[in-house]
Parts: sequence; structure tokens; C-alpha cells
Amino acid sequence: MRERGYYGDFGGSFIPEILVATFDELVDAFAEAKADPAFWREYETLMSSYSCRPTPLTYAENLTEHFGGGRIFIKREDLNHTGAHKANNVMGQGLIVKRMGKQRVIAETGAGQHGVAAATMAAKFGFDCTIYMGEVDVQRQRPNVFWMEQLGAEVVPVSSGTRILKDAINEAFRDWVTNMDTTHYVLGTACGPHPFPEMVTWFQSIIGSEARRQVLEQTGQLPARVYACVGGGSNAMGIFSGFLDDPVELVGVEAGGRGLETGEHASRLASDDASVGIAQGYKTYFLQDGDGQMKETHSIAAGLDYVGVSPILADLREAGRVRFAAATDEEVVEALRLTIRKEGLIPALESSHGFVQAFKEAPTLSRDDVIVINQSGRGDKDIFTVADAIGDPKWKQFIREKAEEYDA
Amino acid sequence: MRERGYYGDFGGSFIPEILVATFDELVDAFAEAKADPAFWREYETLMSSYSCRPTPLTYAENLTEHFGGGRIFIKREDLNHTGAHKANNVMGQGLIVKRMGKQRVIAETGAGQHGVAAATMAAKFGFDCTIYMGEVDVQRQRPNVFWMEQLGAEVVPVSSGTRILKDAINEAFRDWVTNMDTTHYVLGTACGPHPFPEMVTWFQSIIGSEARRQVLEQTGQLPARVYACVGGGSNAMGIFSGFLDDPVELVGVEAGGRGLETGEHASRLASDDASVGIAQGYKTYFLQDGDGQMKETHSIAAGLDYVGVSPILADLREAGRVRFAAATDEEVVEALRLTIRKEGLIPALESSHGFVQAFKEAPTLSRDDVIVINQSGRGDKDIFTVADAIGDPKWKQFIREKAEEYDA
Amino acid sequence: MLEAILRSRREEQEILLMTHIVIGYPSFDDSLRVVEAMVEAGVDVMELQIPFSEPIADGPVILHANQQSLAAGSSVDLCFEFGEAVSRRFDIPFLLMTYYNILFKHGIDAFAQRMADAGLAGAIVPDLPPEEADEYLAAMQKRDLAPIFIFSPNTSDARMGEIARVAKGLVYCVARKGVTGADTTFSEDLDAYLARCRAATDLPLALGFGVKDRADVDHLRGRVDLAVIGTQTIRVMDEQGVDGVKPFIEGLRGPA
Amino acid sequence: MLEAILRSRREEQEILLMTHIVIGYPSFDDSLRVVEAMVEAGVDVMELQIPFSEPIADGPVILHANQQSLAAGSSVDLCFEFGEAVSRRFDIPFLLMTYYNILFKHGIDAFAQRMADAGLAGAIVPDLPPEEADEYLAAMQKRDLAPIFIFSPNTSDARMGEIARVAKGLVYCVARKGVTGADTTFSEDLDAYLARCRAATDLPLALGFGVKDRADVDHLRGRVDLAVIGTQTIRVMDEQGVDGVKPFIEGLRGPA
Ligand SMILES: Cc1ncc(COP(=O)(O)O)c(C=O)c1O
Ligand SMILES: Cc1ncc(COP(=O)(O)O)c(C=O)c1O
Repeated sequence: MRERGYYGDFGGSFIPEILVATFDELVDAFAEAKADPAFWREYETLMSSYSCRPTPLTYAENLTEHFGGGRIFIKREDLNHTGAHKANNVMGQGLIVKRMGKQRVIAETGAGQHGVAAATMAAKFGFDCTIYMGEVDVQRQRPNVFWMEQLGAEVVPVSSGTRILKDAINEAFRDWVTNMDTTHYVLGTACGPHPFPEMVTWFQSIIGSEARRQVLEQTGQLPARVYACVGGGSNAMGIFSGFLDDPVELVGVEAGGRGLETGEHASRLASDDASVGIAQGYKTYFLQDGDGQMKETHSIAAGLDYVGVSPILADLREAGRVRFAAATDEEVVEALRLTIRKEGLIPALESSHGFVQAFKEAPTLSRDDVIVINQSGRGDKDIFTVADAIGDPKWKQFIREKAEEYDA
Repeated sequence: MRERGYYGDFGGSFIPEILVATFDELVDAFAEAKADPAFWREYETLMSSYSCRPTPLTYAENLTEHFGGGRIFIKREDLNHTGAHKANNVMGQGLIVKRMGKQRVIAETGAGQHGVAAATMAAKFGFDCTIYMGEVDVQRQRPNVFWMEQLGAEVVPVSSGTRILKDAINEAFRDWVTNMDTTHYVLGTACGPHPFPEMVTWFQSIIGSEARRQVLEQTGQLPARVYACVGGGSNAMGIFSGFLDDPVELVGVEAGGRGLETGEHASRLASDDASVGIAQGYKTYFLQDGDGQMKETHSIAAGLDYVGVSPILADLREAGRVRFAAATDEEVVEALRLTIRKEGLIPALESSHGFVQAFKEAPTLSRDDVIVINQSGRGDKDIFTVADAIGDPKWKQFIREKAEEYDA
Repeated sequence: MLEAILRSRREEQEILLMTHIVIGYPSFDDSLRVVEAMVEAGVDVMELQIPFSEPIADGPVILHANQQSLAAGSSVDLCFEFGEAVSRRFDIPFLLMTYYNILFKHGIDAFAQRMADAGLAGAIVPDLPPEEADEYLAAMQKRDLAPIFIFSPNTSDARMGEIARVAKGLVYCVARKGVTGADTTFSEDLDAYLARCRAATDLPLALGFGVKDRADVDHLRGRVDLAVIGTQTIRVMDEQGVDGVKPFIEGLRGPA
Repeated sequence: MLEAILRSRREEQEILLMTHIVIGYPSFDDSLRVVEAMVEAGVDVMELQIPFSEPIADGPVILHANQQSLAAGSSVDLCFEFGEAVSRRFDIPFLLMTYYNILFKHGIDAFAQRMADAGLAGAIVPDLPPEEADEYLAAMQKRDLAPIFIFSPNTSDARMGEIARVAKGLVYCVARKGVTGADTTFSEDLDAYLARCRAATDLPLALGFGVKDRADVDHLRGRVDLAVIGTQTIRVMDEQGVDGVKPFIEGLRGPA
């Protein structure tokens, strides 16, 4: 029997027996890829010719002046093809799938961002593709569903459970235990059974290694702090990876939803509401009740609305290496608006969580300090949510008129 | 009196007397910037740190195999910040505005893409910003209007004339003749009075110089043909600029709308329906009647729906240096769908015009030939138009439900 | 020609009135009645605008009139017929005002010929700067038609001089920045500007953009030769009908 | 314990029946009546599933039952009470089936203790592979409870051997890929697979996933020791009510 990947006390591989061989194969394929320098080169070439890596590190001069503290730099994962860091992971896994000779991929998606990325990868690599997406998310992220379908993917709305991300993951596993011979499950974040947390982190680490090089080039110094939003934890692990061995404070920002005190949030590491458990194949902090049943979570950002969290981040928290904070829905919309106005950047609602905390702390730092925020994705995909949050009457009128046009 | 810029028989500067001094100032500022190597470096630095230049040149392996002819490469202007080549122009003009010490910018927009880009630049540079947009375009491109407003721009719907791009340009000029002391008019394409065609082309030439270097690096050869859609002509001039002195066939693709024979199109150079005229400050081919009144145009792509065309392109056509073709709305949607499926790329409806013609010609070339298509922008902004063109029932249902939610 | 007429009229009047209509707005019949009313009210010279689809120098009121006229079926031919009819019938000079594309598409020489044939006195083409005007100047000169050019507050002294060299008939001084139709506050700056205009040319000076009532005209008395009432007449017509035009014009210069 | 019971039952029956319910679905009362009906119908051993919010190895029917039970207020405590009640009342062995988090949150040793206290015979935890099971194995062993593990068609011979070393009571052989509840076509591959299972362990073999009618059970006679009827009983109950359960089970093995 094989060693399952643990990160301190967290991680592991709690999978049905029927998947054990499939995971063994995946662990091997990943290990071989990792050991093969040509593989990473192929990956980098793909990412620079199909997406636009390296993505820039943008100096946010206006925000810096606005807050009057540390100099704010923004790592621009929003400029990836398909609009988020998710591209890094799916393209990497796509190369692994090619190596394994499989012909079909499946994926879960919450915000729809990972679904679009996976469907894009499938189109590019010529794989069949099925995307599982909670019914609630299908509703709130319809534009992404539309594009997934145009990309040739079948989008299956998941109506079980809380009908969001975690339920989509369960459904994807159900598909996988049936079709593992032909199919690879492209998990979208640094969660799930080994080797997913490590593999996804590896592909996302391209963010951190670029960011480290760029910040040194542009400022001649390491950042004092690095901020990233934390859903499953992949973009955070991606950027943190570049600074783990440096004297850099790493800050993960979770969904504070309607406020930690309301219980309507998705903060696993920043709140006391979570406890250690085992679900969806791995051990980490979950938002669960005393019996171990998973709770409903809430976030304005579909991509952060998840009960579990990367076991690697759980470990880094225990080790005191990463600090965690939460940002409420309201703070997020405020930070998003400010960032749009001041810098002409439109961070995704997910990414905006990282901005909230950075904005809170920037004024306490000095102009000699540099901070880096990971803008994991772009916010245009969120227009329905953002327009609702802002309550734009013209947008509502537009939608009403469109509906009338369709009814006519 | 000063020499006005002509390109062969086309171009010039037909402006009200009140703007002459403003244009003189602009011509000088542009000439100084162009003569100053530090300026171009500053521009390149801005574009690589704020947008993600160089944008990749992507080998479209699946499309190449599908058509079985020349090897297809795609220049990825869709990966620019704000999603189109428009970013190149606005950022460049932003730097010029800074040099001139002005505090406010205005712009016209058709597709909304240039409006979003200009509003973004204004946010970044801290300028006040007003965007003029035809009422019809405000309707069909509401998401872009929403983002412009979030970016802090005032969006003024133009209800005069045909209520599209050309009318927005007129309105912008009306603003400018009033506020020229404080205000720069950021024209969005390689049209209008001198120095705009030349200045916009200069900023956009970054596309062509990158593309030339990239295609040589990646294939060791020059392309046989380069394709670009032509609205005002800025993305086309941008990529063509890189290959003007090479034995490379340059193909501009205009909006064929409902078919050239129907008269409902926007083909100035690919049809016989246009004639030379002078409007909006410059001389070129216009779709006009015998009296010189501008005609209504039609295209599924708001950004191509324009009566005039770059005087530089008009000249290059007369000189036989650029060949022109038209793509119908229907062909465009077909090419878009194919590109999404085969490559996981979502070109804007505008850009898809270039793909149509490239797809027609690719099979007639040999595998030894390389062709380059300029993907001027990304198509997610077009979701309302694309979903309508495709007639997706789920999208309609979603919009109906959203409208009901708003009515509740 | 035009210049001589204006000078002789100026001998009788301290300030001349120039008015503006868009031909065919709201209809050709109404346009004719307006011209009639204006002439009766003592207008000294009139601008007849041939509508254009892209009138970039005009503000909302005249823009609207351009579009309505075109929508109602106006054409260049009909406008020439109109111009010929009024200039035969009324004894004041008539000028054409339009954008350059109308001339260009028609053929510039042919356009000038038709103007001459119609008995028109000159033309104002606001998007045709002198730099681009060689062919136009030649065609106008050949027929003794006045090519009227524009000074603006930010036209330099040097450029005013160059414009003056090719201008005939009168020089149209734009009172302020902006398009037609907005209010103008006549300030001390205006005097300085007009002094510059006067220094640049001996031609009669017309001042336009925002002249709208008797107070404005009074203010211009002694400062320029002509006051141009453009947008305001169209507004009066829109608001009070054609019958409102005559009293309005009479009130501009008549007994208080 | 469990193994001994099964072996002695096997002496009387060529094939044993193991059935599955989700505790509290559709209600605790109904669950009790179903157990009653099953025991009366001659079932040899039963799996009682403690519902979990994320049952990733279960198909739609059992998933739905899990969710309904939880929505109706099921809890681990109530499930233990139920387990204790039925095992006191009925003279067949009862197993718990649930996901690992339920044990983990409860405390694994405490969970095993409660199982023992309730008179339960063993447990099936589909997401707990032997590699992760040290604590669980120790806790079960201490109380002579059977930790039941799973073989699947793609478990290698070597791995089967390792699993067999820690398994007690019986080995649950999954008939095919996929989740619970889909149809299974029993093929020749099955024989080869079962031969591998048999070679790996001396424990009684139970075959599950897709066993749904008498023909299936007949087919398994002589091939395995137990036929597991999981999803199909829930379907029968959903479609025919609790009263349908007894005749259904009787028909699986009774006179044709
Ligand atoms: C833009 C963006 N950022 C962040 C996330 C959260 O995922 P992770 O924590 O894995 O980066 C998502 C998930 O969909 C996302 O779309
Ligand atoms: C994506 C895109 N491509 C092309 C165009 C056409 O403009 P141009 O011909 O100047 O490139 C537009 C105009 O809005 C656009 O948005």
C-alpha cells in the first residue's frame, strides 16, 4: 500500500476502494511529470503561448496614494486566458491527462471560472468534457454556463445537497468512480485527496515564482506581506509558494459573508466555526456541525463558497506560517468599487476579498514596505452579481427589456 | 499654416477653425513623443506592466488540422487588459495627455470596448472621463456601459442620427470644441483628422512588431497572409504595420452584415457601395448617397458598424497593398462557434470577421505556409449578442427569471 | 460683391443682422415663409444651410433641424432650387452654409457654378480650413463668390492673417468655444478678441454663436458689422411657429 | 463474531442476503418497520447507514435518502438509539455503514464503544482505506467488532491480500465500477474477479452494487456467500411503501 500525502496533520486520501488504482496511476503520472524538467518547460511554453504568462505585476500607484502606507502591487492573474488563475491548473492537468492517454475530463465548478477553464482546456486538447455545477451556481453564473456549453462541454446542474460547489465535487466523484478508465477528474483547487492539493499547488506555483522575480526586479526588495483570497486555496497556495522560504508575511482572506458573527460565511481558518474533519477525500478544517455534517456556507463570491479548505493551508496555519482573515460581502463590494475607480482594474469578487484585507493593513505599513495582492481573476464574469450588489437600476431596466424582447 | 497629414489621396484634417490650435498642439505633442525614444520605452513598460504585452501568438493546431491547409497562428489581443487591442491605443494616448497636461478625456464608443478601455485609462491616470455612445449601442452593449460607469466615466447616450458609432464621434467633437483646453479626445480608431490615423496606428503597431518577431521565432518564416477585421481600421493597421515591407499578403475583412447584395452591411473597401468623401474630419471611402449623406450601416458586430474607414487603409487599398473581403453576420457566428470548439478561444464578433476569411483561404494554402489572424478582442463582452445569434433557450430563460426577480 | 453690398448697407445701419435657417426644416414651405418674414423684418443677409447627416460643428437645435430636413426628403438639388427661388425673389444676399462633403460629392467646381447660377453670394463651410481649400477657393473666385472663413478666439494672430488673405465678403467670428446654440456671456475678453480680428482683416466682421436677443445685439453695436442670429431663430420658430419670426427679428434692432 | 454467525447461517442457506437501509429514511418509524419486514422475510444481515451530508460513494437513490433523513432531523445519537433498538430486538447481526467523518467527529474509539454498547456487529466505511485506518482498526479490534473492507474489480491481487489482512467479518466485493444503484450486468469477468477475491481471503464474500432481483441472486448462488441488496430495497419502498418490502425480499430467495 502506498503512502498517502499528508501536510502535517492534514490531507491524506480518503477515497473509495474503486478509485485507489486510479489515484495510484495519477500519483505516478504526477511524480514522473514533476521529475521531468521537460514537462515543466512544456507547461511554461503552453502557458506563455496560449495564455499570457508571465502575467504582469502591476504597481497600484493610486491605491498606494489613497491609503498612504505600503506600496501596493497587484499580481494580474485576471489577464490569464479565460480570466483567472484557474487556467494554470487546468492546462497543467491537461498535459498530465495527455500523458496518461485519457480522452475525457470532468470537473466541478462553483463560480464557473474553473468550469470555463476546464472546458477550454478540453476544447484545446480535444477531450470530451462534463462539468458538474451546483444548481444555485448555474443560476448565479449563467454566462459561464453559456460559454462552457459553447466550448463543447456538457454542464450538469447538481440538485443534491446544498446545490453548490461541494455538491458538484461529490457528483464529479460519482462520475469518476464509474468512468475512471477513460476519464480524469480535473479538480479545480488545492483540495481533495492526494495528489490534488500538491499537484494543483505545483501548477499554481507559477504565480508565486513569477511574482517573486517580478517584485525583486521592480522594487529590489521582497514584499512585507502577500495577500490572497482563499476558496479552496489554489490561488493562495500559488502565490504563497513563491515566498514560503522568505521573511514574508502571508495572509489568506476567506469569505466573511454576512459577517462571522452571523454564521453565514465560508471562513474555515479565520473563524472558530470550523473544525477538523474528513470529507471529499481529505482531512482539513470543515464548517460542520457536531455530528460531522457539513453546514451551509455563504459568500457573495461563488468561488469562495466552500466548506473545506486546502489541507496545505490548514497545515500552514497550524504552523503559524500563514495568517488568515475574513472579508464580508459588503467590504468586498466596497473594495471592488474602489479598485475599479482608482486603478481601472476589475478584480473578481473572489479576488476582492484579498484586496479588502490589504486595504485594511496598507495604511499601517510604511512607504518603504511593499505588499502584493493576488488578483486571482477578473470581475466581468460577475456582472450579474456585481450589478445586483450595487443595485444598478439601468442594468435592471436593461434585463427587463431583454426579457420582454424574448417574450415577444 | 501647417501641413495636414495625408496618406496618398486620403486623410487630411477637416476641422472647425476652433479646433485648429488644439490639433496643432496635439500634432506637436505626438511628434515630440514619437521623436523621443524614452516615450516608446515608457509606453512599452506601461503595456507590459499594466496590460500583458507582449500578447502571445498562439498556434491553432486544431483549426489547422480541421482545414488541412496553411498553419494558422492567432495573435492574442484578446488577452490585453480590458479584453481588446483598444487598450494599446488608449494607454498610448493617455501618456500623450499626461504630457499635454490635460485633465479630462472624452471618447466615442461603438462596441463599448473602446469606451471601457478609455474609462479604464482615465481611472488609471486619474482623468475625468465622458464617453459618447450611440443609443442603439448602449442598448446592445449594456454590460460595457455598466463597467464604464463603475470605472467612473459618465456615459452619454447619443440619440441623434443613426444613434451608433459615427453619431457618437460627432457628439465627441461637439464636446471637444467646447472643452478643448482641458480635454483630450481619445479617438478609438485609425480614423478622424490628422494626427489620429497615424497616432493610433503608431500605438497599435506594437501588435505587428510583436507578431512579426513571434512568427519568425516560432516558425522561422514570414506568414503568407495576415488577416484582420476592419472597423475603423486600428487593429488591422496595428498588425499590418509589422509586415508592410515584407512579401506578406495583408487581408482586411469588413462587415458583410446581411450580405453585400442586401445593402445592409458596413463594407467600405470590399464593396462597391462606398465612395470617397469627407466627413468626421477626414477624407476616405464612406458609405454615402449621391448627395454625400452618410447611409445607415449594419453589422452584428457593433465595433465594425461604421460608415468610414481608416484613410491609411483606403490608401493601401488603392496601392494594392491590402486586399479586402467581407464576412456576413452568419459566417461570423459560424466561425466563432468553430473557433470556440476547436481551440477554446472566444474571439469577439468583430475579430471573428477576420477568422471567416482566413478559414475560407486556409485550405487553399499548403502546410508550408503560415497565416496569422489578429484576434483583436475577446467575445465574452458579446454574450447578449452571441446568445441571441445562437438563440440559446437557456440563456433566454435565465434573463426572463432575472427580470422577474427584479420586478418582484 | 458681397462685401460691397454689406458695406453699403452698413452705411445705413450701425449693425447688420445675419440670420440662419436650415433649408427644408420643418418643410420647404415653412422655410420660404421664414425667409419672407426675415426679409420683411429687415434682415440684411441670410445663411441657408444645406442639411448634412454629420454636422459636427452644430449644436443640438441645428443638428435636429438637419436631421428632420433630411428625413423629410431634402436633397442638394431641392436646396439649390430653394436658394435660387429666394435669391431671385428677395433683394438681400443669400449665403449657403453646409459641410464640405456636400460640395465634394457634388464636384466643387460644379457646386460653385450652381451657386452662381442660383444667384447666391457666398458660402460658409465650417469644416473646410483654408489649408484644404485650394480647389474651392479657385472655383469661388472664378465666379466672384465669397468664400467665407471663420476666426475663433483661439485662432492665432498669424493664422488670422493667413485666413484673411483668402477670405472674401466677410469674416465670421465665432464668439466662443463650443457648438452653435449655447449661451454666450459677452465679456471683456470678447473686446480683446474682436480687436485682434479687426487687426487681421478689413472685411466686415460678423459675430455669431450665442447671439439671441436685443441686449446681445446692442452690445455688439460698434464692435462688429454683423450680428449673426442662428440657433435662436430656429428656437423661436419651434416655439412660436413661423409667425413668431418677424416680431422676434424686428425686436432685435427696432425701437425698444 | 460476525464471521462465525455468517458461517453458521451459511450452513443452512446456499446464499445469504444482506440488505441496506438509511436510518431515518423516510422516518425512524418506517425504518423500524422495514427492518421488521426484512427480518421476517429472512434477511441474514443488515447494513444500517448513518446518513452523511457528503456520501460520495452513493448513487442518487441512497444520496436522496441520506439528505431526506438529515433534513427530517436525523442525528448520530438517534441513529445509535435506532441501532441499539433493532439489534436488541432482532436476532440477526446489524452493521453500521457510514462515512469516515461521522466516526472521526465522534471520536473513533468512542464510536466503536457505542457500537459495542448498542450490540452492533461491525461497520462499513467506504471512504476509509486501510492505509488510513490504524486507529479505527485498533478500536474495532478491542471490541471484537468487524471492520468490513471492500474489494473492487480494479483492486490488485497484492492489495486484496493487504486488505484481507485487516478485514474482519466479511469482505464486501463491489461488482463493478460506479456508485450504488446502477444496473450491473453479471458477466464472465465477474467470475474471474470473484476468483481473485476468493484467493485473497477466507472471509465470507458479499457481493453488492446492482443486485436487484431473484435472477441476480440465483446467479450469485455458489459464487459468493452473501448477496447485498442495497438501492433496490429503497426503490421498492419508495414505489410500493413499506408493505412492499417483505414480499420483495421473500421473492429473492423463496420458492419460484
Ligand atoms: C477568480 C477566482 N479566485 C479565487 C477562487 C477561489 O479558488 P481558490 O481558493 O482555489 O483560488 C475562484 C474559484 O472559483 C475564482 O474563480
Ligand atoms: C474587439 C474589436 N475588434 C475590432 C474593432 C474594430 O475597430 P478597429 O477596426 O479600429 O480595430 C473593435 C471596435 O470596437 C473591437 O472592439
